[in-house]
Amino acid sequence: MIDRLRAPIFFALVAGALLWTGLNQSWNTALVIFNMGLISAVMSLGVNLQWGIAGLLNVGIMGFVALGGLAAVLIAMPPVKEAWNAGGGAILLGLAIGAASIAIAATAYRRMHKGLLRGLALVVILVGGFYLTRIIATPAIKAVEAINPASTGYLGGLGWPVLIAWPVGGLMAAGAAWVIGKTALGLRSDYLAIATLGISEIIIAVLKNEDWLSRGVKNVIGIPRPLPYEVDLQKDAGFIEQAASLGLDPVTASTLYVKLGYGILFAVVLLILLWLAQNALNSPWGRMMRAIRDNEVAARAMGKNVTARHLQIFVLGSAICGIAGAMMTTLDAQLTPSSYQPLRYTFLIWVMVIVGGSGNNLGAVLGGFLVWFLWVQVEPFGQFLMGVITSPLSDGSFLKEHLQAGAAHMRLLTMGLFLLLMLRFNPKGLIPEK
Amino acid sequence: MDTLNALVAFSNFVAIPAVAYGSQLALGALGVTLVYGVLRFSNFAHGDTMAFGAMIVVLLTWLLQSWGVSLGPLPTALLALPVGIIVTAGLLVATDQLVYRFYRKHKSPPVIFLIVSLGVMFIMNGLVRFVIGPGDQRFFDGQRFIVSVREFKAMTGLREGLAIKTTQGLTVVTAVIVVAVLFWFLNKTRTGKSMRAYSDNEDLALLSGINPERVVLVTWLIVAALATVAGALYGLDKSFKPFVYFQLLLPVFASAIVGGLGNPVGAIAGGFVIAFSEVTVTYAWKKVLVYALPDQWEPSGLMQLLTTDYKFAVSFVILVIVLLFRPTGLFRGKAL
Amino acid sequence: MSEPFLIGDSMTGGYGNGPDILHDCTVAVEKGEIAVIVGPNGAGKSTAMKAVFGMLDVRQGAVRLDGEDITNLSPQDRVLKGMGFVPQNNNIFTSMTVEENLEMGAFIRTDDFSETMEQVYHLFPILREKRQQQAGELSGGQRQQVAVGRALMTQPKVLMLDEPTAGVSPIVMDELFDRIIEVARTGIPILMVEQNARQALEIADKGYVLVQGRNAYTGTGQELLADPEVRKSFLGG
Amino acid sequence: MIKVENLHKHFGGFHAVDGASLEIAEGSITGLIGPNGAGKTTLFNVIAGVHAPTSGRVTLKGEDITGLPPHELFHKGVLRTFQIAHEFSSMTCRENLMMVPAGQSGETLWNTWFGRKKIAEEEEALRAKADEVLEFLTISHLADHKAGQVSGGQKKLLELGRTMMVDAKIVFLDEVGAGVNRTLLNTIGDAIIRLNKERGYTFVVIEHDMDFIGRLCDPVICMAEGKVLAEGTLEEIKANEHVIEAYLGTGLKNKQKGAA
Amino acid sequence: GFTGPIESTVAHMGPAADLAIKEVSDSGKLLGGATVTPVHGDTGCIDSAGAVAATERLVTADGVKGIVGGDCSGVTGAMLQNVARPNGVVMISPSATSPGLTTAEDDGLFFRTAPSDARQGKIMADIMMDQGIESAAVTYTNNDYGKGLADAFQAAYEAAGGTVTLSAPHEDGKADYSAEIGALASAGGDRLVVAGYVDQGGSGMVRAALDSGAFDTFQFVDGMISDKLIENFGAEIDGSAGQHPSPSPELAARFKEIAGGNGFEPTYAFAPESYDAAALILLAMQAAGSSEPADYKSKVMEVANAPGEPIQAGELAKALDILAAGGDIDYIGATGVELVGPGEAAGNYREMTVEGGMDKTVGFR
Ligand SMILES: Nc1ncnc2c1ncn2[C@@H]1O[C@H](COP(=O)(O)OP(=O)(O)OP(=O)(O)O)[C@@H](O)[C@H]1O
Ligand SMILES: Nc1ncnc2c1ncn2[C@@H]1O[C@H](COP(=O)(O)OP(=O)(O)OP(=O)(O)O)[C@@H](O)[C@H]1O
Ligand SMILES: [Mg+2]
Ligand SMILES: [Mg+2]
Repeated sequence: MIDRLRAPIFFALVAGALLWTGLNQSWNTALVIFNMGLISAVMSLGVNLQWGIAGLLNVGIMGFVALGGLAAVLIAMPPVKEAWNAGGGAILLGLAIGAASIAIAATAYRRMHKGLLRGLALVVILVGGFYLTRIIATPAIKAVEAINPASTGYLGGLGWPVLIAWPVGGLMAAGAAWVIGKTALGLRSDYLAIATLGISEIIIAVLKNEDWLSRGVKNVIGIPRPLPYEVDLQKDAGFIEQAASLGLDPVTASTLYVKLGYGILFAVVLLILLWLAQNALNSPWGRMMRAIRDNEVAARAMGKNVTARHLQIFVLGSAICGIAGAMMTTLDAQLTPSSYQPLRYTFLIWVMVIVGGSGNNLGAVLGGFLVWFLWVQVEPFGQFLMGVITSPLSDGSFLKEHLQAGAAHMRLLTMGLFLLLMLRFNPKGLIPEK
Repeated sequence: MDTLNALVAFSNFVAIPAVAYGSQLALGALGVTLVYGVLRFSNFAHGDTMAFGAMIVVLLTWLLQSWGVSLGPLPTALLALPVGIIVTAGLLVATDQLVYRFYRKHKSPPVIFLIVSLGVMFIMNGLVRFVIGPGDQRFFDGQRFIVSVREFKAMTGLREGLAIKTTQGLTVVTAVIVVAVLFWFLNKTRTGKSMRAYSDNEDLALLSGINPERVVLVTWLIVAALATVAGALYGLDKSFKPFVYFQLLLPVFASAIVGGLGNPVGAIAGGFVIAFSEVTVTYAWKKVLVYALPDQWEPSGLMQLLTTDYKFAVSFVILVIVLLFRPTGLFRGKAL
Repeated sequence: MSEPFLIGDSMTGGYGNGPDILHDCTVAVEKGEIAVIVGPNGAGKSTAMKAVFGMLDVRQGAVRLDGEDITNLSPQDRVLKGMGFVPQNNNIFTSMTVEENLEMGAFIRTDDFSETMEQVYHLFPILREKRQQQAGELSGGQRQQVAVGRALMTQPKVLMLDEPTAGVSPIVMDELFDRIIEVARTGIPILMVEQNARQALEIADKGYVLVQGRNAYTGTGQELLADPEVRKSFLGG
Repeated sequence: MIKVENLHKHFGGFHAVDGASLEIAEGSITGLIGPNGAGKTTLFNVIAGVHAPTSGRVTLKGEDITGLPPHELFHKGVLRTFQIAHEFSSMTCRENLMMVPAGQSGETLWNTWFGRKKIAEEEEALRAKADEVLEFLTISHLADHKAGQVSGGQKKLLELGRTMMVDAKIVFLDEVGAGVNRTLLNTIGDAIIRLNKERGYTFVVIEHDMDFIGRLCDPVICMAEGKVLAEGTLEEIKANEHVIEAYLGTGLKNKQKGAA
Repeated sequence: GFTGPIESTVAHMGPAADLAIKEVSDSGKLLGGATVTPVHGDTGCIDSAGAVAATERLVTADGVKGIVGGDCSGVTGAMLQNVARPNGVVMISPSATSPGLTTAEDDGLFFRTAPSDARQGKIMADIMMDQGIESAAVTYTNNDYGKGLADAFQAAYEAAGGTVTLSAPHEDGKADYSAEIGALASAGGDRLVVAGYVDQGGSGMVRAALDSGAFDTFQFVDGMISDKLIENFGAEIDGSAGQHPSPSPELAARFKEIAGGNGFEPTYAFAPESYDAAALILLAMQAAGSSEPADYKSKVMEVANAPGEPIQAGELAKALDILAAGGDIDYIGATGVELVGPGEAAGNYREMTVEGGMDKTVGFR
């Protein structure tokens, strides 16, 4: 009985927390948290699919999220014509050669017999391909990066509407996941974890260092939006009128309008994904996946193609993370590779899944909202807590100053405390698997 | 002569730093591996445990230095180590009692432990910054070099110099000793065996009269010692800065895993594999080749296989390749 | 009648917060005797053993060893009191060698146990051959032998075995029963669960038939073997 | 039906299966006995694709199936049970059975979204079938219990139950009897005979209970040290000196412990 | 940015800004006695989403009228586009120096008291050429700051005839820099240009270079120059040089004086800039006679630049008086603020060298 009520109660709680934020802080804040909460929920849905349902320990979420972000740049930014002229073709050719050499190596690996010859052939093909790629692409890359480096210096994107980047982000993440899955899915638990963690670091390294692709650490800013700009709204007479009729000043109205717009877009994506995930989970497919998670050996013996299923779910879960990544970059309107940190984009998502209840889609979604809410709100809370602790101390005392200087670090501490308390009283998550 | 110069350049920029860094990683990896081996979870709080232990050592060293105590050529911090270990052990045991014990009782699966350790990490992280602040702290004293570049050049008359730092020497020696002792302890002593038994099958260990709480306690004590030693040595060699210890976690885990989780010898091997792969693949071989090759072959470019941008990528690629051919690491680790 | 050496007296209990599995169930064994528990699958035999060993909550009733109430002792304290137990599943340390498994059996002993180990090797010669092999790599029957060997290493005052002969070959089974008789003769009481019920009851001084967590029949081994009802329902005709 | 030719399986330097050759006739119930560690389970594992053989060949009706992965063998009708029960511990007993049949339309993601009606129908049928099997194994009351929380013997029953969910051609049973109540074992024996007679399943049975072997199996193969030691009817085997020495023994020395 | 990679620098920036605010508040002269309360938000330096959420909270919940921040260029861009512009709030960043921000669309809301890195690159190249150093290796912290600076330097240096043997990034806060040093040493060069942070990888790189004998002298950028650098290396880096935005020793000394004892290190990079950023916001408010960003944003440039009465750090009360009386001021502040182009500091640079383990001023550019 209580168990049935858990989900509604907790979701009501989160809604309440957002309402509280809206009333006490501001609706804009509440909406910002809500929007990132939606994105977080999508990510944790993807991770839950992989871990909660298939038992795959993917600690490379960050990489897939970043790929989604890259998709937003590649789709939505306007192309940089001079850069294309300077070396776009050569770069693509170089990449194609690189890809081809890997493909050839893979076929050689399969066709040739085990032995020294094969090893040698592989090395020759791969190293040769690598150098050929470099020879062709390096000058082109230099040329591209030299074009107005402070504001472009990259190839730019396709200039399409950014919404297209969402599915494309999913596809790119899926593609990467497919390659990774093909090679690394044979690994067990923690070993797979560190492999994925490493691969995600590699993806970030590429984003940071390949300036021609997405400006590297110089960031791409001003990615076009799917929604109107606040400043434009504020100039739109019709909008101002409508806002006034609601009793809002144009600034508040425009900011709320845009955030609400994002919220609706994200919510639609989340609901669709949730519907798909729920149906999949509560079906023979979900049963098969749980069987595989419980006991791979037996599942194999019962005719289930464990390898293929693992690959399938790894690709799907990663694709969802990619979609979320594209959504996030759309919301931020910029891609900042150095902001991708495992703590934030991998471990925090894991915390969401586990706190919410792994194996349960609703739990994952709840965890996404709740943990994100805490992550944002914990900071003022930490300062508040510090204030309380130091209030009995006399002003200007060394201890007080020291403690207050440390208040900023209370965020992590408080977050840790919340996490531990939450897990202490709900070791299986807030909405556990049935 | 030129070959010698090549060799020295190679040692100075590749071999020595890699060995020292490898030992540093190995010391960290030992702690991770031990927790994994006995308590069966990936302890993400280990980096911050190292930071905590090192912090205590730093504070004590300052105290000692203010008293004018010194160890001659060796860093004073070595004197502070034992106390640092004790305080860290206290912290870990308290954490265990307050946090982990509950999940052990409930027989929670390893990921729950992992996530819990993340929570612990957050808290320790805050704690350390809170006490000592986020900045750089220096506490090294004593003689900086065993051999310095200038001395070496003067001594040998070579064009290339060679430096070995005291801390590098200390780290390598400590790592080797610690591994040997740990290996002996786990495989030959009664307590060590009981720890392995506990990690293998908790219920059955209980039925054999092994006191699980004692095993856990001993494990944390050793982990405290390892973390403090590793943290302090690392801090001596570079400098103490809380955030770096968190960053260290990644290569440390990579080392533990390449070597095979749960296996102390693997931790050492893994540390070296990671360190060497990082340094060698991104090294610009020009300097060495200039000496080693006849003049007419002198390389025009830098002879760098990959730019250092991809340093981490390299170590992870190596890691993935190792795992593909030996799925549980070089030294056959555990898989949960 | 004096109190038996080890008795689980009118135990009622179950796993965690789950329903009761045992209902007022009594099992006991005297010094030097062999007591055998038989019954259909899921009757609660293993549960009863675990209850006696303190591995689950006994909600009503008591467990007494040599007259002393040990109901509230932890399993580990019971080991110290001289109880040895071979569970039905997960009964070896898979990542340790055979020899280390045996050493762990002798963990609480402070005297020299090499002689006992010699005896175990004598009993199960295959283990001597495989002493340096990881126990997890052994065949099913070999594992079972390691498990029993481990318990024997404790030199317990009372030995509890949950299906020690499951999966062992006839020749080893005979050896094992022989050895069990020998051990019992030295005065150590043995409480065991068996599905090879016929052979087991033949050597049993006392037999318990459990059905759905309750004592259904109790008697000497021979009595139970002779009881047509018992034969038909549990011994396969 | 299955032909094993000069099969070797080495673990490091240890020869677990060391040149075994045998043939399983279609429609037979073949018993496989042998001392602990003889290599019986390893042989099963090699045939079932869990281990790759070091050398040798396995054929199914003339088709080479050496080294095929387990799930492909399953689709060819080769099933096996595990000596140490491999249940799906967090799923209910019924689900443990329902997951078995291959080709369920609900196992394709597309159908779980857009073919829900068909799935519902199939599930209905599967459920009925699973309940029937549970009934047969006398564990209907456990249908909704988590498989991880049933007794040791019950897990073994589930193992067997899974093979009854599909139309298999050949079933390898690894000690289904160990830990199973003898009366129930007899019923299981009856079921095996019935499946064999009525549905034409071929069985290979590893078992240490000679009564059970005797009631079911003809022929019986005895393995020792990775090789086939003897082959024939149980009577012949029982009379074989080597088999007695290595495997059967001569019975209890201290038949009655009352002697003390 | 109280947590994350540059957290130790930021620890001195927040209090510096607070100091200016306190000074103004205490004077009781702002807009006829208004008090100003600082509210802090953590951008995390690298977590755009987190920074946006925090800023959003500051602006919409706490109702701040102006923002001193953000710290790192990446998040600053995000804050500007997602919060400041939509809400029309003025942002003055004391430390975001990325050249990219120069051209960012800002509706006249964004200013910085730190100069763009493009300028520093040029100056650094000049300094080195003047010293006759014609080949150098560069290592930069791998973010928009380091990369931008390294690129700017390389372009200027090569244009002036210098050679960059290798320009290699280093990641901040990593465990080991042997690989980077190995590569740089092999590439060679007369000097190693360190475009990083002193309490980050920058020091790590210098340490590793010294220890292995790869380089003896260095050229430091603003992120590297502080007392900490001297404290860390002292005489070991004798002969090294550097430059950082700084008005004149008098101003610096003055700021040190008024800032002492306020719980931060006034010489830390960007601490004076933070002070100035906060002061500028408040003075602009005073000048506009309104705390509404829409009203005072246009005044920022006015109060910052000539003509008018020069105002130094610590003289905020005086400035408020003048403004209240309708007068004009030229805010000099702690760093000699002079805003150019779309509102960024023009940048006066101090050229320094290390001699006998001491920081020695060579001149100003
Ligand atoms: N993974 C492994 N590594 C090393 N040795 C192994 C491994 N698996 C099995 N063995 C060895 O192979 C031999 C045969 O084992 P197998 O399990 O096939 O025996 P079995 O005939 O099934 O015995 P039982 O009747 O006891 O089940 C045993 O001696 C065992 O120790
Ligand atoms: N860990 C557990 N948690 C909850 N219930 C359990 C657990 N283990 C067993 N049970 C339940 O307790 C009942 C008795 O199980 P038990 O293992 O005692 O049977 P058993 O008599 O030993 O049977 P077998 O001969 O098959 O081993 C079973 O119905 C089972 O469902
Ligand atoms: Mg049982
Ligand atoms: Mg077997």
